[in-house]
Amino acid sequence: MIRVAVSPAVIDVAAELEVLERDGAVASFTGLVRGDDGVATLELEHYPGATEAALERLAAAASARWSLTAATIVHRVGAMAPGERIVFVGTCAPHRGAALEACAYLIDRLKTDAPFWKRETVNGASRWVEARDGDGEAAARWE
Amino acid sequence: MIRVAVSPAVIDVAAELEVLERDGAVASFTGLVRGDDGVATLELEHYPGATEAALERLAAAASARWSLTAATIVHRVGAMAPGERIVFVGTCAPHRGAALEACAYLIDRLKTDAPFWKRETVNGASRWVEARDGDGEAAARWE
Amino acid sequence: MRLLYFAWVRERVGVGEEEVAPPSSVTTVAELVAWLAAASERHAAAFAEPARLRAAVDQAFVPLDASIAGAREVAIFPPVTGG
Amino acid sequence: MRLLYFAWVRERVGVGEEEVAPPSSVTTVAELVAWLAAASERHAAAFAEPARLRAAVDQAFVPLDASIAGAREVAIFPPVTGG
Repeated sequence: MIRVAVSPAVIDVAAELEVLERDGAVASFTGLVRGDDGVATLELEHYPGATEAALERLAAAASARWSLTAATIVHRVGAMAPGERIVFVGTCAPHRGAALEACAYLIDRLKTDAPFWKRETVNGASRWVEARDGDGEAAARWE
Repeated sequence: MIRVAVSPAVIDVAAELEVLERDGAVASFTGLVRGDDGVATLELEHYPGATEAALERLAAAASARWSLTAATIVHRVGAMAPGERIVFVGTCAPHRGAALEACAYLIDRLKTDAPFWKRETVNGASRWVEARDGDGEAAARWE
Repeated sequence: MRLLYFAWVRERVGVGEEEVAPPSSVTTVAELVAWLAAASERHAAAFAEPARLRAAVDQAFVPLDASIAGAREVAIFPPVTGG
Repeated sequence: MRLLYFAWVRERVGVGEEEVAPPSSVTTVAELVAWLAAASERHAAAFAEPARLRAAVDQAFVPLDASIAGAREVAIFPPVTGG
């Protein structure tokens, strides 16, 4: 079972985990807006249609590779504040190894394969976040 | 921040995740009672005092190794039914790699380093669950 | 052909989408980007550094040397930064 | 010395804990297990296969050849199966 959502709504991790709890092992990753560099707000832009399709492809690829019972990717878009959840990925499998690996795969690949762009406001000035070199390397280890 | 609990109470994953959300990346693993071999109930016995100490040591080791912002291990004991949560481990770190690796470490090591014993009831007959060879290998990869 | 722009590419061009009809000599995304850069000063500013651009053709990520033959929708944007 | 038993070891011995005073010739967990096996038929059944047993001395996991010198609490149990 695959669930993908791209929405400005606050992410309800308890509800997402409940949907995933269908077998012995559930792994999840939640990304939160970091406020440590003085970031006051974060805005997420995306490519409607293409984003959902990219996330569906990712979830389907992980489900096939690790024989998952369930996979969920929820990504928030629009404006959010430090401490708020940006992204939730979760996996369910009969055993922990598959659930944990597939969860790491989903978040690594999402960083490079899904069309989202972050813009931060720091001290009143707004700037587009640059992609990190490490993200490409993290995604490539799953080839 | 380390949180360890060993209790017969149902595990509240939403509350546990909220405690962990203190930095950019939160990873979690939830283990559920599997009912696929006709298991009707599962009972968890433990070694009071030694269990909590073992979990505290594990959480402290992971926190030091991956510079975690927070680590939580909650293990249920007593009787439970298929689909119920047995164990929750969660980690928080500034970046996803540390959170995800530390989460996998905690659940792998918990399987070999903490004094819990499972007893299942199948078709009215009760038996102690045997340790799996794979658990020792999974734990050893973190040496 | 429908063009979509995102993030600072969109801001520099000044619109999020536009319809264009490139000449038949324009066969790849890279050639499309070069052709667009000549359209206006805003386009020139957006497409000055092709190495900083990424693209999707009909919603699939492609390298800049990919063909645009038959494409209905081409998106041009900076490297993605989600998650 | 306080002995604790868990899981099927506890069930076979018939109690979860007992106080014992092994002779000074008993210096390791393995020797303690062998000495206990002679205490009763129930103990003999619990400790018949030392390879299936694990131990903790004063709440720290130890191999069976570990010393019990000065130990206040020794626990004997099957391989753990939590998580």
